[in-house]
Amino acid sequence: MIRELRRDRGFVVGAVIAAGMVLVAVTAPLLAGLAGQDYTTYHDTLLDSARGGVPIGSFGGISGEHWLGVEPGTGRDLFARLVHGAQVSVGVAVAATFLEVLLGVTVGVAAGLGGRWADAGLSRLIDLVLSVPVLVMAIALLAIVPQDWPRPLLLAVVIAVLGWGGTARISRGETLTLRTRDYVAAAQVAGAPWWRVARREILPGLTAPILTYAALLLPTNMVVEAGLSFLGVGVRPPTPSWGQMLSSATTWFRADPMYVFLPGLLLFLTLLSFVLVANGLRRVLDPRQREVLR
Amino acid sequence: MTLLTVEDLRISFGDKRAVDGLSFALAAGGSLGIVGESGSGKSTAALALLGLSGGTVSGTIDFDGVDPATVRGSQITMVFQDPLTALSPFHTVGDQIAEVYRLHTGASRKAARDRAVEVLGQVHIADPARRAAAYPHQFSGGMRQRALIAMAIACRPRLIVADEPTTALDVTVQAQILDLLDEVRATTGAALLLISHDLGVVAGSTEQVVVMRHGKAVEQGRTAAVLSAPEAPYTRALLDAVPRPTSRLFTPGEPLLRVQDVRKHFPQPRRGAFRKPPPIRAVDGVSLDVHAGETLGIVGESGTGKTTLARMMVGLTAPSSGRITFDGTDIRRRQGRSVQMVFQDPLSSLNPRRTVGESIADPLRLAGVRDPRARVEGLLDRVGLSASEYDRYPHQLSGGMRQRVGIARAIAPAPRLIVCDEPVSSLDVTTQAQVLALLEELREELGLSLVFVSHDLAVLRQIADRVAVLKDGTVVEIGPTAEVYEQPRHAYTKELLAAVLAVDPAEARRLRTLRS
Amino acid sequence: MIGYLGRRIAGGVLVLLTLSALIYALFYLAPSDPAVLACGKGCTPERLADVREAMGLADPVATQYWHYLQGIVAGRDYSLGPDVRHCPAPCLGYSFETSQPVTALLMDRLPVSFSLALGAEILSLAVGIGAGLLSGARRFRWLDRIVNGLVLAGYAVPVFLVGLLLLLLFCVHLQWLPFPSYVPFTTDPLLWAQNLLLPWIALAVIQSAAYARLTRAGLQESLAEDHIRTARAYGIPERRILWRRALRGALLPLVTLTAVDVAAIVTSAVLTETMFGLPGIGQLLVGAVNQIDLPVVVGVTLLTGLIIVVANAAADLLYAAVDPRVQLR
Amino acid sequence: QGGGGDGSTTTSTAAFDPATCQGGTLTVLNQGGINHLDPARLYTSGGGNLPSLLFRTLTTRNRQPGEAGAKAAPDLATDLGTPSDGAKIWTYHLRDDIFFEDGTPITAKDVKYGIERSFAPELPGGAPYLRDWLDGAADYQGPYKQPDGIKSIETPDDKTIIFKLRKPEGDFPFLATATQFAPVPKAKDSGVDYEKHPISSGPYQVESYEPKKSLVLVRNKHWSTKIDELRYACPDRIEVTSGLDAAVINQRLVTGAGQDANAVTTDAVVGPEQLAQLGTGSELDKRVTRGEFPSTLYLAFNTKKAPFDNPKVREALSYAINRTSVVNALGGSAVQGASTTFLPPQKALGQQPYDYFPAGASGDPAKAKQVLAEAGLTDLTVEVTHENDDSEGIGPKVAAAVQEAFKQAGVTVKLNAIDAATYRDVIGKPATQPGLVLTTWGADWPSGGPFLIPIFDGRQIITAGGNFNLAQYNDPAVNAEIDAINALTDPAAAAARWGALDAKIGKLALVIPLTYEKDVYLYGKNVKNAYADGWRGQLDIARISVK
Ligand SMILES: Nc1ncnc2c1ncn2[C@@H]1O[C@H](COP(=O)(O)OP(=O)(O)OP(=O)(O)O)[C@@H](O)[C@H]1O
Ligand SMILES: Nc1ncnc2c1ncn2[C@@H]1O[C@H](COP(=O)(O)OP(=O)(O)OP(=O)(O)O)[C@@H](O)[C@H]1O
Ligand SMILES: [Mg+2]
Ligand SMILES: [Mg+2]
Ligand code: NI
Repeated sequence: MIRELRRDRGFVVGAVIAAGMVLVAVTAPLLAGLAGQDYTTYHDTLLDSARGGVPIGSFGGISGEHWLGVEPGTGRDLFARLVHGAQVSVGVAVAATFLEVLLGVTVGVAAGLGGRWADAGLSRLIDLVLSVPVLVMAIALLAIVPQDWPRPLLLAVVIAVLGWGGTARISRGETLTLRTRDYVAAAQVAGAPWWRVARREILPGLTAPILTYAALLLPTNMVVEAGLSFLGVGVRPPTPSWGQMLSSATTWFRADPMYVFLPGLLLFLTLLSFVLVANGLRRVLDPRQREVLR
Repeated sequence: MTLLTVEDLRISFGDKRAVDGLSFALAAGGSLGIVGESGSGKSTAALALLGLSGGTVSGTIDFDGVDPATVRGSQITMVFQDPLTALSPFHTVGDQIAEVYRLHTGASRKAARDRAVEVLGQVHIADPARRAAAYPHQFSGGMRQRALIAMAIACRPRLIVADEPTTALDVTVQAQILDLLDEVRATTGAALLLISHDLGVVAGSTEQVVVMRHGKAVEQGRTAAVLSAPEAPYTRALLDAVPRPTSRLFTPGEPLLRVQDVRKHFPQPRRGAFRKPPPIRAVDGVSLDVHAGETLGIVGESGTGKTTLARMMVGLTAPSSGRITFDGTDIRRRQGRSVQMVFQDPLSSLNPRRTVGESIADPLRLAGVRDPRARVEGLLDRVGLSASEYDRYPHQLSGGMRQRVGIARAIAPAPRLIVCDEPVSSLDVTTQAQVLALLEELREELGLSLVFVSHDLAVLRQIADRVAVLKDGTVVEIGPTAEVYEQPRHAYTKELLAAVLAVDPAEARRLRTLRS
Repeated sequence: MIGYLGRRIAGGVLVLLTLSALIYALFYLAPSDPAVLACGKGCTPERLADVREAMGLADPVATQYWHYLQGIVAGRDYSLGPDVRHCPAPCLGYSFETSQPVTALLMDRLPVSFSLALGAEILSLAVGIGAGLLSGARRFRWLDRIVNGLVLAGYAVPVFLVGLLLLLLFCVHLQWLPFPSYVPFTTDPLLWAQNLLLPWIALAVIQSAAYARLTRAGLQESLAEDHIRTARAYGIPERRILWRRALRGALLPLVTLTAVDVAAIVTSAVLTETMFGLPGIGQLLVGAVNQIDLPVVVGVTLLTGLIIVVANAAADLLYAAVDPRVQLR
Repeated sequence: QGGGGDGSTTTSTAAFDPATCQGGTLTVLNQGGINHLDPARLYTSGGGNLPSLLFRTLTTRNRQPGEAGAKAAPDLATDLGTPSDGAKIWTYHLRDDIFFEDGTPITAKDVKYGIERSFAPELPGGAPYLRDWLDGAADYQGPYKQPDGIKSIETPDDKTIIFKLRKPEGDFPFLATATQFAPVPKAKDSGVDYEKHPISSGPYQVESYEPKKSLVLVRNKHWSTKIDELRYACPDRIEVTSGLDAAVINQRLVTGAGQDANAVTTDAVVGPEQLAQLGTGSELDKRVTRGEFPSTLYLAFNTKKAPFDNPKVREALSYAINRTSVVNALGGSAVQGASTTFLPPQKALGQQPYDYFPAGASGDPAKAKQVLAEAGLTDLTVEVTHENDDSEGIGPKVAAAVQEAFKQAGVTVKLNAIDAATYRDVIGKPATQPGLVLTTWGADWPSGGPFLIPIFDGRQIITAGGNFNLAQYNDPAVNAEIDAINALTDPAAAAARWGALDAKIGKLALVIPLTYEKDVYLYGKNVKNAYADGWRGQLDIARISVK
């Protein structure tokens, strides 16, 4: 399987970029420190106040000190903000995906293995979650939550709580098919208790479909986070996130194209890399897809 | 006059050679059977006749002077194996037949529709005018296969190629379809090329036979001659593997497993707002005993509740009513592991993500064995596998090997009864024979009792001491094997027995006349 | 069929009831004072007291919810001081911020969101199916690559990024199109389309790629099916097989997806509408959230839930309509 | 600069002839919508831009560029009013030739009824002054609950209206420009629904109105330039679209395609995108109005709360503040000016420049540290309270800039974001008021009074809520001076004394003034006679033409 993945050029490129992003996210303060900058210090002298506060100099004020220039309006170091933004964007997406998978698989397997009533109840719950308009609900929820709650964690939880339906449905469906497999019956005949059946017979069978699904869920969650931050209900300043940077960048389109370009490109690249990874995984893990996708 | 001549046909897919120098001829109005194990290249060869094989083809195919691919659908037609998927689900049966007819004859819409109804009648579909407007999913499997045959004869072809036309069908339906093909050949004068892995199928329906193996014809000639006096060792092996009745002396012991008026009803989903349909009575009042040391055969057609009953016997499914006791205690509450099961599909009965050794070790671990590896290797050895298979995954094994693993897992916790649900149905005749022999051996050696579920009367006759005939969830007849086979009392049992395909062509003919 | 519909509707109503109860509980039990939220910005103490009374906040939450449900079925009166505001039958609350029933506000915005969704969907389907067919029939290899690339990119670009780029390109640089501002279809169909073109494209860029892939995969899958082999064996011409048989099977999954997608566009139009300044329900929501107009927030959430439930049911019905095998039970 | 925006960038007013300017459709592109079109609920300065097209008031702003525009002018009334009893009684006479859109003549009773409506709790939102100023109006609940009306407004005949005040108010002619002074015919009043079609007394009437979304105005046949000298009402039709993004509005104005050539905005100040293109002499530079709306953005201390009860702390923070970063956070020096005085730099307000705690352009953290050290304070942590969104300019952006500046002086800042909906409630109630808040104060009319009184008059500390004297500063001497200036009816004389008062209070560091507002608005290619008036710093729709 690893060998097959290594042959998928898209996957390799995606995996390298994705791994790089995760690394950047984890080591953000270190990286910013390396550049001798932090993401909060203002640099008024680098801005042209008369022109609305655009950075002085070409390419958004790129210099030896400020590797990627400074943020218009504040003069904060863009490199530091971008790497910290990675921390939020990637961190929230990863956390949300993890929570979703945890919740979804638990509920899905419970529904699939449980009795008629458990299944009926949990299935309705899954239907309910699936008919929640995620973005709408997330905006509404985030708007009424007190300001001082830790924002990134809250984002991850909200995204996960509203978004585990898909994982649960897939897990339930897979569990239902897996449980009709004779090897599950064989385990039961051998006297295995249900939790042993779930762990040893069902869960291994779930890894492939869930992994491929989760791999796509990750970029989706990242888009949701970016969207929420774009709309201003995401993380709170001065904490940076790419979505929020893009949102403020919309007013700097012409005046400071770099400010739009950098977070946009990073977001796009990261999303693309995760999608490529997901695609590669699916190609390898899902034989049916493998045929269709050639 | 020869209609079809195939000479030195070779077909390969990349490096893989599927057909390797096949030659045969078929006379107009004649019939030819091609038999061989799975993967021997039968379907590939048949498709090549229509120019549809998809591989690289060399050699000559002559259809009365023309390339058969140019007259496919009109002069050569084909009946496929799986009637469930061979018809388009989006169009009515009548439309599909009419479309083909119109295409090749240029008839008017009305004429084509009439012809469709006519041929549907010809294949004995009741009320063909109404049924023509139905979609395939509204037909039963047998009816779909009839519809496909109707489509095949609509254009009055000169050759009908039938690729395993009965494999997916019940024995009784299989017999009907084969009879129909025979009748069609007689009434329309079309030649028949019949492909099957089952010697019984070709024995009664063809005059000539080709035995294929690894893409080559190992033997061919008149069916009667080949089957009665095979020359090639492979043909002989095939014939030997066909289950033969054995008579075994047996003295029934104590009743071990008692099934007392057991029912299992599956509720059906509600239809309409208020009407709740009656439940499916999968098992509807079955009482029987399994005695120590005996092999009880359970036979019946698809959907008669065999699997449901078998699963209840091992406690996997709770009966709706009735009692199943093992050694006096309720099977669902039983603590030990004295009843085990062997499943039909050896692939789905092994967890693809765990090594076969692990799978076998599981019941031992549950029984409290700390380090079961040595015991598992012993078991592997016992079922005819090498100990090195321990670390392999199911997909790396052949079907027969997988079934041996399944058996090893079943005997691992030293059970007293093993319930086998169609353990050999998915296997080749030769493998089937080996597995049957293994089960028989183990039963002797370990003093087991066996419940053997099958739809194949021949298999049961070979292995079972007693046979229970199941129909619509009830036992219509139960008794010692020889008795049931030789003096069947129930009409259904008689019907079943009549549908059995004999490998001996003369016997096959006799049975056919019996049926009609 | 009728029975199915009945049960489906009952099921949908149940889901919506639960959803509404949940939303109601969430928002009205939130850590902030609902009266303050409902009263909105620039709220005076007197008005706050009025609102508190009008909302019946003195009652237990369950009673409040019950009144809310009654309002949906039978309409409801809100007394504001001496003034009684009537909120007619499907009453989803009353926006004290704008002095209008929430239902009226929603109905007002719905055409915009639906115009957006419908146009985007039609465009995506046309482009997606077209490209999918061409690449599925393996006519053009380059098209295959483009579709593949777009599918990946489609997953990877947020709609606001595409929107930004489109605005920049067509409205600022090339100036081919006006800055989108909604014109009702009934006023001027041409202007309606012209103004919505960019948002449609933005959404279609993302969605059509998915359709293309689905069409292509579906086509290849259905061309590999047994009944296609039967058709070939009977000498039915390839083109006829493609159009009459394979396509139908290939487009089946698209049918369900389309209904669900229309709902998805309507319900997650927040970003698109904000991006392009279209006064749809998404913008209504953002505005309501900024103004803390709670009744509207609850109303939008419920309406979008309703749209999803209806779309899912519609998808199932549609599926049954195109596939004779599916029996609605 | 200063002098209340001198309208230097007008397209030459001389060439413009109000007699021939009529015609065309004007498009107004706005961010914020008109939430309520009810004259009782509108909170306007000088009658507002759009409301003033529908509602004539007793007086209105003098629609002139520059300083002249910062004066009041008679509208429905024949003059600015006659004060008596030391400016406690104001008498107005209505013109003879004024009509509602349905042709009925406007009477003094209609004006009185309009004012009474604004007291009704179901119609909240208007300016609060009348309740305070009018004698015996404190508990009045509006004409629906108390149909007898307010005693202190008298209408002896159809053309005369007399206001009796609690105390002398020399600014009354300014207050009479508020939209609450628009006439409302009692017969047509439908309560909360009145705003669906308010009865016009101005040059236009409502054709259609959707709250927050759109407003279409067409000519009112019963109005003419003969009966209104101030409004030109050039366009035949005015279409207002709201809910647009500021960037989109400005981009559309720059591009000026199609109908957008006839467009203006009344609330989308230019952003950096346009500022970058606004080089002197550029084409775009000819299409902007530059003005100043008197308004101050400041940090307010609660002197009743530690550590801000210590003047040294307030002074230290005043030294530490970095006004450049605040200016930049709000859009740069083109749209904001650094301010060290509480009064913004308009002549009409009487501002006298002072800078008692010089922080320079970007703060003097060293001096701040020194002051703190002298006071024996190290490791100071303060909380800065701000709104949770940036639309009012007192949101996270500015708060972050303040945080950063204080950090330089060794002061740790915790940010406390409060929901915009409840912000004023929280900070306006002394019981819940945080120690240091970010807030703004704007002029309801161009005079020092409304700027200083609510903020520094000790008798205005309202414990129940709605308090603006956030310092909770109560000095009898200051209160007395306020009373004295209030009695002056000559604006110029008053201005000088307001300026002096501001300069005096400034020494106490009760607030840290941050910036004053500058307004730069773009307008469409075809728009003529656009200039900023000295009252609100933006163009007057009643005077522009698109012909
Ligand atoms: N399209 C194909 N591509 C590659 N290999 C193929 C293809 N079709 C058939 N084969 C291979 O050719 C060999 C012969 O296959 P074929 O289907 O003719 O066997 P068969 O005798 O009909 O078997 P069965 O009894 O299982 O139907 C097999 O090994 C099969 O894997
Ligand atoms: N879990 C279930 N729910 C509903 N109906 C079921 C279920 N399991 C079996 N049935 C129905 O019960 C009947 C008997 O099924 P069963 O599988 O026992 O038959 P079988 O004799 O084993 O058939 P086959 O030979 O095809 O394996 C069938 O009609 C089947 O559709
Ligand atoms: Mg085959
Ligand atoms: Mg079975
Ligand atoms: Ni309001």
